[in-house]
Amino acid sequence: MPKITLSPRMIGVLVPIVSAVFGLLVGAIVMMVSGYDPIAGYGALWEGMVGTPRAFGETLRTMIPLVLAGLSVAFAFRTGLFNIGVEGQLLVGWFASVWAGYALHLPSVLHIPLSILGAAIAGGIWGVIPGFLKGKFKVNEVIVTIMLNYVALYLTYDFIKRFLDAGNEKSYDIQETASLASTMLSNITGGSRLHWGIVVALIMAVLMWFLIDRTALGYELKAVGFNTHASQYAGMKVSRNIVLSMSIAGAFAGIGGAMEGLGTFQNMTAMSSFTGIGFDGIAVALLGGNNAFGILLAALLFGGLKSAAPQMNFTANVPSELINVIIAFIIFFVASSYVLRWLLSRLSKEGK
Amino acid sequence: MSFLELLAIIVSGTLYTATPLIFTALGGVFSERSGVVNIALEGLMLFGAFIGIVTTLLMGDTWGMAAPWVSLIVAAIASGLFALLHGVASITLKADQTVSGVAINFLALGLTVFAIKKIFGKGQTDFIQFRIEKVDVPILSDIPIIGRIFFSDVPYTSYIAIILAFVVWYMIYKTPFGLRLRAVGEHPMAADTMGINVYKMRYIAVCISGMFAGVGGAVFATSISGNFSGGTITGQGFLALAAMIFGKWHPIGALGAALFFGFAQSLAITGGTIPFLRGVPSVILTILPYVFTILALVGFVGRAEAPKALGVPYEKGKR
Amino acid sequence: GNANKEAGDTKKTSGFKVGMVTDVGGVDDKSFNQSAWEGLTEFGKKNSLKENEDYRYLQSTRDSEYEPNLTKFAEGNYNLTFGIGYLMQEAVEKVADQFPNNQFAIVDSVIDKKNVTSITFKENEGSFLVGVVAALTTKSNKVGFIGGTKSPLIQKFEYGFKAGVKAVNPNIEVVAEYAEAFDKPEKGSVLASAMYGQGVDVIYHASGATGNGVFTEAKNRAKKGTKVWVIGVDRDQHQEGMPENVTLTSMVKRVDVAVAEVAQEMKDGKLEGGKTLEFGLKEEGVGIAPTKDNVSQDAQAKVEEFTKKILNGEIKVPATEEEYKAYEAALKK
Amino acid sequence: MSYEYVIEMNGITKIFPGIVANDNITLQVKKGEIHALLGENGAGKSTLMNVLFGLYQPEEGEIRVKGKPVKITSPNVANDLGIGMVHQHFMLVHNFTVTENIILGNEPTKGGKINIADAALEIKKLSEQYGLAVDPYAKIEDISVGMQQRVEILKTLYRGAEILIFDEPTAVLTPQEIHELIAIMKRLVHEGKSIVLITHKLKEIMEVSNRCTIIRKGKGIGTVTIAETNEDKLAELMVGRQVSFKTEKSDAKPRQDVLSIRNLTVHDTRGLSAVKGLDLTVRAGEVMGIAGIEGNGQSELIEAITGLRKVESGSITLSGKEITNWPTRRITEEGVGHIPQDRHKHGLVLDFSIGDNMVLQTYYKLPFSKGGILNFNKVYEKAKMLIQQFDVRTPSEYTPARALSGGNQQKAIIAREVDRNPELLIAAQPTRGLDVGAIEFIHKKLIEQRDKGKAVLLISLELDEVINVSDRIAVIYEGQIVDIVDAKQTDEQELGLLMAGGKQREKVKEDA
Ligand SMILES: Nc1ncnc2c1ncn2[C@@H]1O[C@H](COP(=O)(O)OP(=O)(O)OP(=O)(O)O)[C@@H](O)[C@H]1O
Ligand SMILES: Nc1ncnc2c1ncn2[C@@H]1O[C@H](COP(=O)(O)OP(=O)(O)OP(=O)(O)O)[C@@H](O)[C@H]1O
Ligand SMILES: [Mg+2]
Ligand SMILES: [Mg+2]
Repeated sequence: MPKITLSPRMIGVLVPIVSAVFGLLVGAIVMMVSGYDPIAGYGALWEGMVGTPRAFGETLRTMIPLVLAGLSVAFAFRTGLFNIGVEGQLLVGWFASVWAGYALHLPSVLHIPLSILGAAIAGGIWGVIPGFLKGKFKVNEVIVTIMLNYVALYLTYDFIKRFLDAGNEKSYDIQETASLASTMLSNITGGSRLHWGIVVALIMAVLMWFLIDRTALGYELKAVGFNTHASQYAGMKVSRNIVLSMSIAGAFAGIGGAMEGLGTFQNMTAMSSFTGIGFDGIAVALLGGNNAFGILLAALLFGGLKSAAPQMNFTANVPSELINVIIAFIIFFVASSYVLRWLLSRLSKEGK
Repeated sequence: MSFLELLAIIVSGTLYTATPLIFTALGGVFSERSGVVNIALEGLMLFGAFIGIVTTLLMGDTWGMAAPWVSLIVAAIASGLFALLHGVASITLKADQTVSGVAINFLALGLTVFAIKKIFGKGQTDFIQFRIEKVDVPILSDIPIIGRIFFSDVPYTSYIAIILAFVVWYMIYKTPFGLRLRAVGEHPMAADTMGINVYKMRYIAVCISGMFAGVGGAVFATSISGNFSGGTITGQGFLALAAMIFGKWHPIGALGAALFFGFAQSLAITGGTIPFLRGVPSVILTILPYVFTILALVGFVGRAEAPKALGVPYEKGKR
Repeated sequence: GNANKEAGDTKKTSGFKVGMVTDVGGVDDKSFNQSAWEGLTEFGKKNSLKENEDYRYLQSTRDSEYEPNLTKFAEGNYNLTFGIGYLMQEAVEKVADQFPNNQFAIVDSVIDKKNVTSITFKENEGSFLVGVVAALTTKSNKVGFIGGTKSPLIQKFEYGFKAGVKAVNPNIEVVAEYAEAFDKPEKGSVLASAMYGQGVDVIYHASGATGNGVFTEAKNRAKKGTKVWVIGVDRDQHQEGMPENVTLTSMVKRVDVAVAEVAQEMKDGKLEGGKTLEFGLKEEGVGIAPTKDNVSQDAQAKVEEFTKKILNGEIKVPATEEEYKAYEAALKK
Repeated sequence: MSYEYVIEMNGITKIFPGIVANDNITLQVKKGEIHALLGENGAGKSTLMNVLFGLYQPEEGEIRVKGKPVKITSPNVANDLGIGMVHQHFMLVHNFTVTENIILGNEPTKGGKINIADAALEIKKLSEQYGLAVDPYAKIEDISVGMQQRVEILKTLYRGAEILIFDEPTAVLTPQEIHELIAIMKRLVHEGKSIVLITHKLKEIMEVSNRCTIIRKGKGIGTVTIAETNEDKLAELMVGRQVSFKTEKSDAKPRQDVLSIRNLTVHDTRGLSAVKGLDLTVRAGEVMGIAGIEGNGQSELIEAITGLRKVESGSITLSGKEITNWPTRRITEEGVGHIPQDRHKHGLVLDFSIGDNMVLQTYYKLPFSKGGILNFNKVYEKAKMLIQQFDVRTPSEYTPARALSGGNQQKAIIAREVDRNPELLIAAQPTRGLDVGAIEFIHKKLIEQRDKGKAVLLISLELDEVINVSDRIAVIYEGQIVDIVDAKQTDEQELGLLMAGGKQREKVKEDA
């Protein structure tokens, strides 16, 4: 038999790719079974993802908050925590950025960073709460973050209506000086809503990679995540670290909200149900193997799928919900990669 | 409005909104007691709601008033099977259970709405012609005061849910099945060495949790929303999950928590119409259940141990 | 189901293409999205246009999709594109700027651009009439209003309704509540239960799908023999009240009429963009539902009477809190 | 029918991904005998027994029970064949009662409801029959390790086991408990049961077993009759070379006090005082052993010294500096090394590479990190060096710690702690569960530290280890040091008495 040798690294790369392909296959099958033309469907999807400069611009724009949501989930995950609270952290971040963007009057050089910082802090605080409760009282962070999602949803709704109500369920628009929108980017992408947030997202991805893999802090956070006892024996402050990593995760999510507030919308809608970005973030982090670079690619894929869904509906009449089905199966395949990994590693073993 | 009347409204509102939560939370107890995290409750509920409505719509003419009730059974079976997907991923394929749950939620949302568009050619169904109604329980509702408060304006499903909670309690704490279920969730390898098929137990548990959540969703759809769309179930599943944890993974605890949530919700909604709550901003009341859950987790539930093997896929001969 | 038969085939067509973008409600929300699509369909049929080619809709699943969806029509060289609902205001504004050569229209909101036609309604006038019916139907002299979200638009419904009630009998108490959501039937039903519980016997809802809960609650009570009423909104919601027959009447908002009319005039070149068309009683854009089974004779008579008064300007129906305060004060004297 | 062996495992081969755990091993157990199974860490003992118990399926080989060839496809089958196993890591559900744990899997029912009362009664009978003295209604988490082990034994008996497998049963027991266990095992064979015993302690093998089968690196080396052999022979067979037990060491040259503890009081997790006004001094250049029955405050004492547990009153000084209630990190930096007793839980981050584990306390300091940024080259250089120096058997410094055998994991920890060159080295149960080879190595390292003029504090439940390695031995009883004896002057009996709280030292002396 042929000599195949796959390093765990290689396998780590293969798994998501294979999964994505399988996911799309399932999507095709669903289309056929329910009497749609997969070729036409995916044709339209592709068209909607990268067909025109504008389409690609929209893909990138959709990708921005997904990257940050993914980073948030991944960062927590790498430090042994499950942050299902991205949704809430993102909402408070969004609100904070819009408030700062509306209320402050500063030159852009200050206004934009300050508004983003505000979002980061708001999201961070929303992350500190579950972190503190887990660190101090050993309360399961999954459930606390889920609860906080709802608190955030209803609070932001109420706050918008109370303090920033511009009528029509919307908050006031932010000042020009706080806006991330860019006519330049918009023009080169045929008038899409692509904004400078894309740069922020890239910077954040690098930051996350650096924090986790290159700094002593990252080392400590990971150690605590893997084995609190041993970390404690080694003299690390366990609860402090848990709080820290949850707040950093929350900050990423909060900035994700800022991207929507300062970039895409320039304001915030009083929402009565979630944006869904938080849960997409879990999918992104998972497909991206909880690693910054992988997350960028995963976000690009999911961003494309989501922004192209209407196109698929428009030209091929395939209901856009199909996208959720595809994403669901991609998650399944990655999460169940146990078998896949096992197979691949067997293969490489045979080779030796 | 008399105090009695007010109480009656709040109680009936509580039971009304709590019922789907009770069913679903009980489902959660099964799967998590067996060691399988079930974030999927939301999706399973959605699926149940979908089945419930579609069944009632399609069979309404044939079955008449019975349709919604039969639809509960259909929903139970369908969601039970749907849950097996969670089982395959998280039990056989050793997927991260929370992640697999998230996937189920995506899938349920995608599939149901996709199917609705396919079947009815639109994004939400018509209203079902037969619903599960609020009733005044014969005889009981005639008891002075008690009758008005506890046995009027309540759908039968509420009482079924409450009774079921006690049945589940008996199952889990008094029968061999329950003992094995808990053993599998606490120390699967020990159970294995005692000749218990860990995988089988977990599959059964996940399937049952699917059935309960399915009923929960169907009850919501057939007694509250009356039709189905992607937005029919928004968060009730997660709330049920919270109720289950708030209730310390214990059926009766879950029941209590679900009722408490129902209470807080109906307070939040009716708050404006209740004299002494007029002043309070409704947002306070709305976030109350969530805040209380957190406080409860810190306060009393903080030390309440989750099943030890919760979230850990079982592999023979691995430690 | 709508399979992909039309997809791909590219037969040349009459030339006038019109599209509409719904908000998250979708074209079967039993509310204005549906109404709008009915209008567009009727227009299409009348001009023998092809569905999904010459006229079609796109449903938005998130508000971030309004803009891309509108853009798709613009790029697809649709001559006219409707944005349904005030939530789409900004999106329409942005896209209208990007495609100055395409025509757009927005419902329930006003945009001042020369390639945008704004369509608004005098919901307060229609609400006034159902208020009259409510006043003449209630036995408890207590009626209720349930709104979706407390926004200027929905408040037009509330104050119009109140004005109508008071016009008949100033002593009737009107309880108003807001569910702060258009998609939470459980809220609707508990709210309704509380209202009915405190003696209200007619509830007028302007709350989209949240209203479904109101109907559910009313039916439950009807089943148990306590007669209570619901007044529907946007479309004739008689069906929603069946079989227990709890729909007293409905305040119809003829988005369909408006949409069809605007589309037609555009096609015939009778209308150029930039106008704001306000549809009130006069334009038959709002009114009381055709199904009058449950509306008593004298109530119908009174409705006629007030309709005239409104048309001849004798009554100015309030649309905002201030206007209502003034109106009420005037009544007092 | 008649048969020679109750159990025959012929040519068993079991392969795990990447490793042949059992390579054509043969094991034959006679009825009514205690058959020992001996081998280094990772030799394949547990695996072989798991095969016999139906937890693993062998790739090759046949198993005969009472002469009949059988396929043991699951623990159920094993139970039906009368085979029971007491696992190395207990298989008990902690929040269940004894009874619930025992009946789990075949519960007696009355009308669908578990019949606890009857079951408890039967268990009480069994426990009396074999002198186990177990309370059927006690919760597992509330009873001692020794008791838990008895519950494991009861589990097998309740299922009518004829053949009992013990995997390292004594590794977790106190000397007293070990004596009791040995008595129980003798009682069992007397009642006609047969026993397979896995242990690393040659003394125990010599004491209880009739025959012994030795495994080395997955291969069967052979079976010997205990009557015809001795400890040295066994050790040689197992390791494949001469092993010295008596760690030969020069006399200690103690110097100034390094650790001195005055009137120390510490509470345990339940808030009861576990260390009560304890005084202790450890000098540079000596190994101070602490002997005591588990649960007499040893753990609390260590945790107090290392800053992991709050000191209620009293003082701890390290070479003259008061370190009472300092945070762990400061104490570590001040010059305290700690080899924790639970290596998997406290010693290592199993998911980190061995390399990363080597800097668990020093990662934030030069040269490993500069301005908060890690320098991995430096980290792995260091790791490589330590792995060589301490002969840690690992594929590479990048291998996750999890993949190493217990013995090698322990070596890694010791490498890390010793390399920091601390003034005081605390070693808690440093050789628990390890084979004689590893034990020898570790003892050498401790003595080396002593001879470099460091203070060593050794806490162990193994009396011979304490006597062997220590210069002085402090006996701890109910949170106090009841006596300090010279290691060369004392013996197990004396220590045993002191540990039991007996104060008859003088009397023992007279007898001697
Ligand atoms: N489930 C497993 N998967 C992979 N490898 C395993 C597994 N169990 C054991 N091994 C490997 O098989 C070999 C034998 O392991 P085993 O547990 O039988 O050793 P042992 O003799 O019991 O060691 P010790 O004396 O430390 O208990 C070891 O090298 C171990 O790495
Ligand atoms: N499933 C497994 N995968 C990989 N290695 C394993 C597995 N099971 C056991 N091992 C390794 O096999 C070796 C022998 O197993 P065993 O549990 O007896 O270790 P040990 O040295 O006795 O440690 P301890 O007795 O403290 O558990 C250990 O090093 C263990 O890490
Ligand atoms: Mg072993
Ligand atoms: Mg061992």
